[in-house]
Amino acid sequence: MNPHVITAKATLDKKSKINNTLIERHQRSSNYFWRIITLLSIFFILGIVGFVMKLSSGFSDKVIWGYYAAMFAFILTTAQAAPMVAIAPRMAKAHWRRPISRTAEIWTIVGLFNLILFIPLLWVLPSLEDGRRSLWFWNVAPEFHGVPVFSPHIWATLALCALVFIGILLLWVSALPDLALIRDKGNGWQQKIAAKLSRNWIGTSAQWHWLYHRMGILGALYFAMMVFVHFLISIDFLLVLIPGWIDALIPITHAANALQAGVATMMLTMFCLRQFGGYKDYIGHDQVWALGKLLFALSLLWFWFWFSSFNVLWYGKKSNEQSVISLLMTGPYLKIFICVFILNFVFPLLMMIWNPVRRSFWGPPLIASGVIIGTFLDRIRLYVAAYSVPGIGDPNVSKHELQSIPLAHLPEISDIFIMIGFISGSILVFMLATKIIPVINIWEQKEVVLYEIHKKFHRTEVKILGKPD
Amino acid sequence: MQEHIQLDPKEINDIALSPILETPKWWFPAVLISFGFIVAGLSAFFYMVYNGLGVTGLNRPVFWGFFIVNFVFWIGISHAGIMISAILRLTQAEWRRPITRAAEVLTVFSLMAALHTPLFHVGRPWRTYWVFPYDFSRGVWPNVRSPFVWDPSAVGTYLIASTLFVIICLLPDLAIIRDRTTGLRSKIYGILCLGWRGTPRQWKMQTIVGILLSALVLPVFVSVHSIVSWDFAVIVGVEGWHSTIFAPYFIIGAIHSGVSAVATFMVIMMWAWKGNNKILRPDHLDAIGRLLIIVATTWFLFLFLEISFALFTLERPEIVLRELQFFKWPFSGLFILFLLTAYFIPVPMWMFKKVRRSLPLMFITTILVNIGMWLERFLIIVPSLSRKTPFAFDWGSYTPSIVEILIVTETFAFVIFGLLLFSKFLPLIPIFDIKEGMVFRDEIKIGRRTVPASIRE
Amino acid sequence: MGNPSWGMVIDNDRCTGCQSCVTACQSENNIPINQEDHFTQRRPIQWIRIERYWEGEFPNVKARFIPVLCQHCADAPCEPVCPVYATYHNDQGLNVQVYNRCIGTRFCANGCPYQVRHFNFWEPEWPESLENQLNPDVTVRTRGIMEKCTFCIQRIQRTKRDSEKTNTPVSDGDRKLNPACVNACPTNTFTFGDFNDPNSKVSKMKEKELGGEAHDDNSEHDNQRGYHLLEEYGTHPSVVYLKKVDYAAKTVEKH
Amino acid sequence: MGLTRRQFLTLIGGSTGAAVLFQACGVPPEELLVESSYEMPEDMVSGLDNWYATVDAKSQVPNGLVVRVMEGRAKKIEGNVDYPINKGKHSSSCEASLQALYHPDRIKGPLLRVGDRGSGEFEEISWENAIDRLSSELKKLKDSGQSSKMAFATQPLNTHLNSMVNNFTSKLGGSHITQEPLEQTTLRKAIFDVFGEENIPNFDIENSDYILSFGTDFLSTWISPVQYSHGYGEFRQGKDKRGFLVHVDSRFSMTGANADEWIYVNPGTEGLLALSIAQVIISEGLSNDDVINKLTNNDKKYLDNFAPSQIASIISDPSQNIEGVISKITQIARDFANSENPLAIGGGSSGAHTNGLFNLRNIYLLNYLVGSVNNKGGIILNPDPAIKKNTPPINSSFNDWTKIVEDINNGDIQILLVHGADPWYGLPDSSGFKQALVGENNGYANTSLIVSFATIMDDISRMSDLILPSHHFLEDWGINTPDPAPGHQVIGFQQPVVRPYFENRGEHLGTKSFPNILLSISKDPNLNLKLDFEGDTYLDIIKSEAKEIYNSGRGTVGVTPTSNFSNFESFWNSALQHGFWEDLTYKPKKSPNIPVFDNNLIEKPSFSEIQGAKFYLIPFASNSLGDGISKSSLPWLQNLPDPISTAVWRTWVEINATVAKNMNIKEGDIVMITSEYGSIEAIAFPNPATPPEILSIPLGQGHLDGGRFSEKRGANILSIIAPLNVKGSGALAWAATKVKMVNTGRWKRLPKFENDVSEFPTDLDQHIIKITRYDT
Repeated sequence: MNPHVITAKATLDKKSKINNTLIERHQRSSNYFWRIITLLSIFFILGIVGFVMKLSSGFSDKVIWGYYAAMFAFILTTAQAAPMVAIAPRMAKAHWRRPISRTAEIWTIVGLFNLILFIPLLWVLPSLEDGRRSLWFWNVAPEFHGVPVFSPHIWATLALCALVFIGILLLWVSALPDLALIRDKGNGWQQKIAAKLSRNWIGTSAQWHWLYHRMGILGALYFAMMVFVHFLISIDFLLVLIPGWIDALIPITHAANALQAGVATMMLTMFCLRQFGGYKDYIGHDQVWALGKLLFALSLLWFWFWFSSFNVLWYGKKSNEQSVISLLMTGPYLKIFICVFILNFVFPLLMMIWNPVRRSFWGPPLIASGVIIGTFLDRIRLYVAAYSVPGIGDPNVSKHELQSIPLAHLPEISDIFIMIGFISGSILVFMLATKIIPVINIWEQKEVVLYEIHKKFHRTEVKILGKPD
Repeated sequence: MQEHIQLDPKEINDIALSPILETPKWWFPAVLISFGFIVAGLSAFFYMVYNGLGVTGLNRPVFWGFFIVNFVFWIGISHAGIMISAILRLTQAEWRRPITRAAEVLTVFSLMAALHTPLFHVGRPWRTYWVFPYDFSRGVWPNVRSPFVWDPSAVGTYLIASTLFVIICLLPDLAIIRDRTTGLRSKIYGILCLGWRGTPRQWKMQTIVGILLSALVLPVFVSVHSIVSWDFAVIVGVEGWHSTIFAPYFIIGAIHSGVSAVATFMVIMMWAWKGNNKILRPDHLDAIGRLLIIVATTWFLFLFLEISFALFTLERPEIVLRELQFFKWPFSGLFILFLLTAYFIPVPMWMFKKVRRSLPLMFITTILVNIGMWLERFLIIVPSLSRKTPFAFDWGSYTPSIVEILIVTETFAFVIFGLLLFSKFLPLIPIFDIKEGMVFRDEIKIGRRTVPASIRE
Repeated sequence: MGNPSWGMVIDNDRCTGCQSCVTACQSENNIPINQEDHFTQRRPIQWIRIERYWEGEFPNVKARFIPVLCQHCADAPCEPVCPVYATYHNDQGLNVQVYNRCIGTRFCANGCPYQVRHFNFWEPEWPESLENQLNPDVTVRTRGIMEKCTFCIQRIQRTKRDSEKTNTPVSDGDRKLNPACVNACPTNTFTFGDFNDPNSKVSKMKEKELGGEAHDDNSEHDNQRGYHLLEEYGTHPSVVYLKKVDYAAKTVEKH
Repeated sequence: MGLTRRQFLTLIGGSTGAAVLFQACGVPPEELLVESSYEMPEDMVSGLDNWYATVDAKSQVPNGLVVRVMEGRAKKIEGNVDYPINKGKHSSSCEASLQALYHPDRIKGPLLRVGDRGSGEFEEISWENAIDRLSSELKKLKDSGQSSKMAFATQPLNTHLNSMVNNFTSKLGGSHITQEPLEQTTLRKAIFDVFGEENIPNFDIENSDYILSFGTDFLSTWISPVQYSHGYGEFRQGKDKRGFLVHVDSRFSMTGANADEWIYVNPGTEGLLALSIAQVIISEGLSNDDVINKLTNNDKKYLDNFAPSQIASIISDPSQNIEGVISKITQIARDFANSENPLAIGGGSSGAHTNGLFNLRNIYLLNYLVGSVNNKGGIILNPDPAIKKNTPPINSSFNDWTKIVEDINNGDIQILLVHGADPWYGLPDSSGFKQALVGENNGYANTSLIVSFATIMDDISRMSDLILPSHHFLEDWGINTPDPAPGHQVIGFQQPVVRPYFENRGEHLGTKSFPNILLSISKDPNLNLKLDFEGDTYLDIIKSEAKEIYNSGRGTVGVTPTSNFSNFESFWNSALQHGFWEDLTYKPKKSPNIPVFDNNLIEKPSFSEIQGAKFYLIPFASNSLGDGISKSSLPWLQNLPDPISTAVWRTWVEINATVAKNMNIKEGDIVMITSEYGSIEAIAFPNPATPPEILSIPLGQGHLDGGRFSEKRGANILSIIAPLNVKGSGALAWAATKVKMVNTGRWKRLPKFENDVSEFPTDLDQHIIKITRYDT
């Protein structure tokens, strides 16, 4: 069969069409948009108030910081995982990613915000001198004392910073061509910023080559770093705080859960962009379906991980493991756990196997929102439980078995402030970022035009997708 | 990077059917040798049944030995088929096409090999069937709480599903053989191919069933090895076993060894039937190689986690166990060998495109991986048992007896034997799949560059 | 009066390691003769065994003995893993092994943290005339199955039946009821009885040595001696051990 | 695709999910196995069983037993609850005597040697024939006027059996001699010197609160282990105050393992330690003065040469620190003197040195010093046996045997009758017994007839010409008085609990009761010895004895006083039912006048050395096989782990781990132990407890014959013992041999119960054996 040559004409006008519409979209922002911004900022200030209230009560009492930690973990598992949706398919050369890859990358900015949230936790987390268990084997032998220094705090911090830095770098690199575009075609303050940011991008083939290469590397790095951060956080800020909880799977589960929540976040963002952002003709079925499948697969994965560890912990009837289970699942947090289980596994499963829902535009986002709520509750279940265990830092308390199950710790008013405030805070950051960097990836969008053609095959009309190497 | 060789259907048929239509010299000797090993192994088995398990090296407290190790190993290998054909099919990876059949057949035979083990392992083989709910009159049910009841159900399902899989994919090819042969053979193949005529409807059904099965097998694929891992993980008494990570750890390990096995098999196919080299090309090895790097590394991550969390609590029994496992001869030697063969030799080599595309090197590395993975299972099972619980008074050791070794070799011989027979009577290369690939292949030109493309409905 | 829950109290401070219990058990329960090869193959069968642990070196050396038998756990790890229900818990607190149902997967043996389950690797053999001694109340096991201490269930059943015949309640510490090891032990290390009967000797001892507020294992001046073997495994054994008393004992650092 | 996902659901739910749900919902197993009864049917055989009381005649201090009999077969042996010696408890060896009863290699009928001596070729003959042969031989001897040329070797017997054998021999004019490898003669001598008592006193371990034990492995094998173990149990936890046990021994025995303090002393220096303890007590005036004066000839300085400072270096191993030893001695002395019911006992290896008598005397004298003689928890002097008229028990010493050997060599012993003893196994080769029996160029000229009354083939039976198999004690009548008695008079009645196993072989074959054989021989017309026992069977004799007791009206049977029985039959029946008669109304005799400490410093032990001998050889009676006579043929005892080494079936040698390391000997190495008088091979068992200069090897193995379970198994350590005597008692000083050890380079896995772990199993963090320090 001989290759089908497409007329350059068609391509050209398509491209220019894309350029104009998208740039126009990017620059115009309705006062509807600004209203939301103001609302969010008010909430955010509320959050800060809550935070100050917390600070006033000091770091000595771990329990009250449980919800704060959960908040941090939640943002880590959603916003900071969303970029994977851009990275993974890009590696797999899946075309459906193109319209939403930028949106996903912008979420990395929220990382900055989360980094700030992380700082107080360093004081909350009891240090190893207080006899807290740790994967760092602090108390293997006296001669090892002080090695590694300050662990795990310093490692967690470094990893988190690296994650955020890499993320933002990735965003900037992949946004270069579009910024350049705005620099050339745009106007107003956005054009000025774009001019600054886009450096001297003129789209030489060398530059393109550099761009692809860097995006590859940064993507891989971001993934690795994300997994690493989840290891550190899940072990040192969660697992070790509960005596007798020996669960080698928790880092994996934590990370997998992050992927799931990340996809869900993207699904929602996408939905909002489509319904309210007015990008209907760019975000279509492809995206929803692809993400839907992903979300489905990841939900199953979540279940499988959860069950693997639960089965082993529960079957053996070992006392320390029984106590852990009753703390995290069957005990004070039973109701929450049930919600989590339904929202993160049952709900997605039942809905997704129902074709009408899966094929619809509203179905997957609905499930996604469920998953996000589920994840939120899950974080509360885990972290609040962990921080409510008495005597974390007390060397006299047995580090091998949970002596008594603490009662569920209900949120105080400050906690509620913090939750509302920080969630809306991260959304705020995201939305502001979209004003600087176009939320739809213009150049990738234009690229796809080249690779996709339709032709007649025997009696049917088929779509032919090119897969560049 | 897969340069695209367009072959017309005739060529493909010739290549794929050559093993069946004419017999290579080495075939009969190979069959005989493997059969010899099978006979040896089985006679060893009957000797064991006659004298009791005393003839093995098992003892107290090392109640499980080579047999279980081997069982886990073959279950692991069996994960190759589904990994390759199901997952890659669902993700529509083009390079999978020539090797799916090989992988699935390997799956089927290794599952059969694994299913020998319960017979070998139990004290009263003639009553093994009691793990099935066969007897409603006595009202004695198998204990559904026991992983050893989960095992047969899961493995059985897996075997049935993958056998179906193979058969479904075979139908069109059988029809081709039917048309290419004459007389009795043609009749037999005619019966086997269930009257395949190649009508659009048949094709439609066949495709649907194919995709459907591959998706259906996935959960089984996951459950099988999770359950096998729980044979160990649910035991609190054995320090080295009671770890939550076992299920995913075993599965990723299984994929590691399974895919390696497929690669080995591919190389053998390319050596054995020169014609294949038109269809099976280094590109495919290359692709598998790259897949392997990812799999192996993930597996290694899990290994690392498993060990570090084992040492996490710093309890004496655990530490003693790990001492034995890592630092005490002979386990220390085996452990180093295991690390080298399962990860540190192959993976760095696979990093180089040259290695990934060289037949001998791929052959060696993948074989190494499987040696390593066999050792891994051994190192999980035996040291843990010999340092079981704080009862230092009862700590033991284990050395396999010749009987066990014979029986283990029997399973290997069995798989080889099976593959040999299959290769003689049925096509190891999925003819229709290749052809489909050829059709779906396409290219589009962008400026001066042509980009390989594929058709999507 | 509900079902009894049979149990045992073992006083480590009395045990001298004289092995009388081992022979008594071997004779009562038709345990095959452990030939020399069985020992060199590390497959001897002893339902009750005396473990000996060293401490220190000459001249300041100690050897400590402890009798270990099936603990008849309330949450026995061996029970759920048996695919064919050859072992399970009965309503008298006994962990029973049904020989003719066992197919010999040896899963239970791996599950048992006390290593009290034994596998018949060989067909057990008695020289013709020695079979005269075999206890007709106890099955002679065949090759390829697990076996373990039954608390001499045949004695319990027999006593129960006799007491039903004569309408007299089973009396606590009845020698017909006691397992063979209990009767044999010269130093009265073992006490056997019904934990459900508050007046039985074992219940009293348990109350005295293990009852009351949760006791601290290694504290020096704790005057309760009771403990369960490997309680961290959460098996809830029916056997209570009493700590050895040693004036010069080193205290162990808790972890 | 939707369909597949539904499949997926069912699969998830199906395979594992459901399985887990079952347990999650806590479905009880009964639900799942509908009809299976926990009363395992295979364990519900309803046969009728009877329990008969009898007495274990085999062991040194007979235990009262009850035997479970079903369908005419003995099934199980347990202790007799009322029997004052063992109080319902019993030892492994009692249990195992069941296997002696049904032993596959038991002698089924009278045997006559057909091959050469020791070839083990016998042919079965009828009883008439056998007895006829024996009596005719005896007659020949009698007629030729050399009837003194016969000897009757038995194990130590008591009451009627003893006097009957004695009577039998003396009527013929021969000599009756007893044999036990680790003889008690020295002990008896010491007891006699110290307390003026023929029979061993009752050691009231139960009520004691501080026991000083010198070399007596009383928990395992010494004299009456079951009785003492029962006492030990109470001694530990029976009373409010937990007793304190100090064990002085040059070997780490089972008793040493259970002691609160194990004091190592160089072999043969136990007496010195005892003296220095006495010295501390005296010098610190911890005892009342007139006792001290009596013991020391009114000389306070009498023992000053034995002050700990002087003794410590002599008794202790160079590796120990002297200061520590000194302070320890002083400490012990003070505690010993200050405790309420102290008790000092000695025996075992401490009495088996050339200075054994010296050791034991001084050890037992300590009891006077702390005033524990005839006091609760001390040494309680026993009454004379209830049955007066019997000849006192014979306890021959090694000396007597050397005489016998001489006689054999001079042809002064033509006929040797053996019952219960096994001189071939039990006497050291150096005694020359074997050579004597075999004679020059295997002529057997010296002794024309050796007759054995064994039940199971043993070494001497294999060498003998005529075997008259006797009943197992469960098939036979008997009566005996325990020695030592439990502080009052006891008579145990032994009755047949089963019919003779070989009964079905008829009158002419099968086994017979030993005393009845004697009776029938004595009644033989052409021999016609008039034994002074009336009655034609042993049963009659016992009955008449019982009648006397009944008539005397003393004592009780069970709880009923003898006088309450209406007639003799009822008395006799209930006596058999209870298995014994006892007389609790007994006041301890007042202690005799106190002898003087034996402060002769010259009493150092002397040893038989061989070139390059580095080790003291300390044989010990194996916990299961005892001294190896009559027990080692029983599989239950053979497969019973030794408490310390857990070894079975073989002869092992206990070596100090570090020494072994330096000699580069590891467990399982077969080592050659060589003494001046020969060498044996044994399997090395290095362990942390054995003292550096000591090799200890169990007795029991190395039998020439003894049935399938013991023949050609391990080595007999007795064979290489030097023929040294204990000064003053003439006993064999079996601990007075020094040996050298070389590695043969061959290896055999030591059969033992302990699993093969690289390092010695410890339980340092008390995972298994929890330990507390509190004392009430």
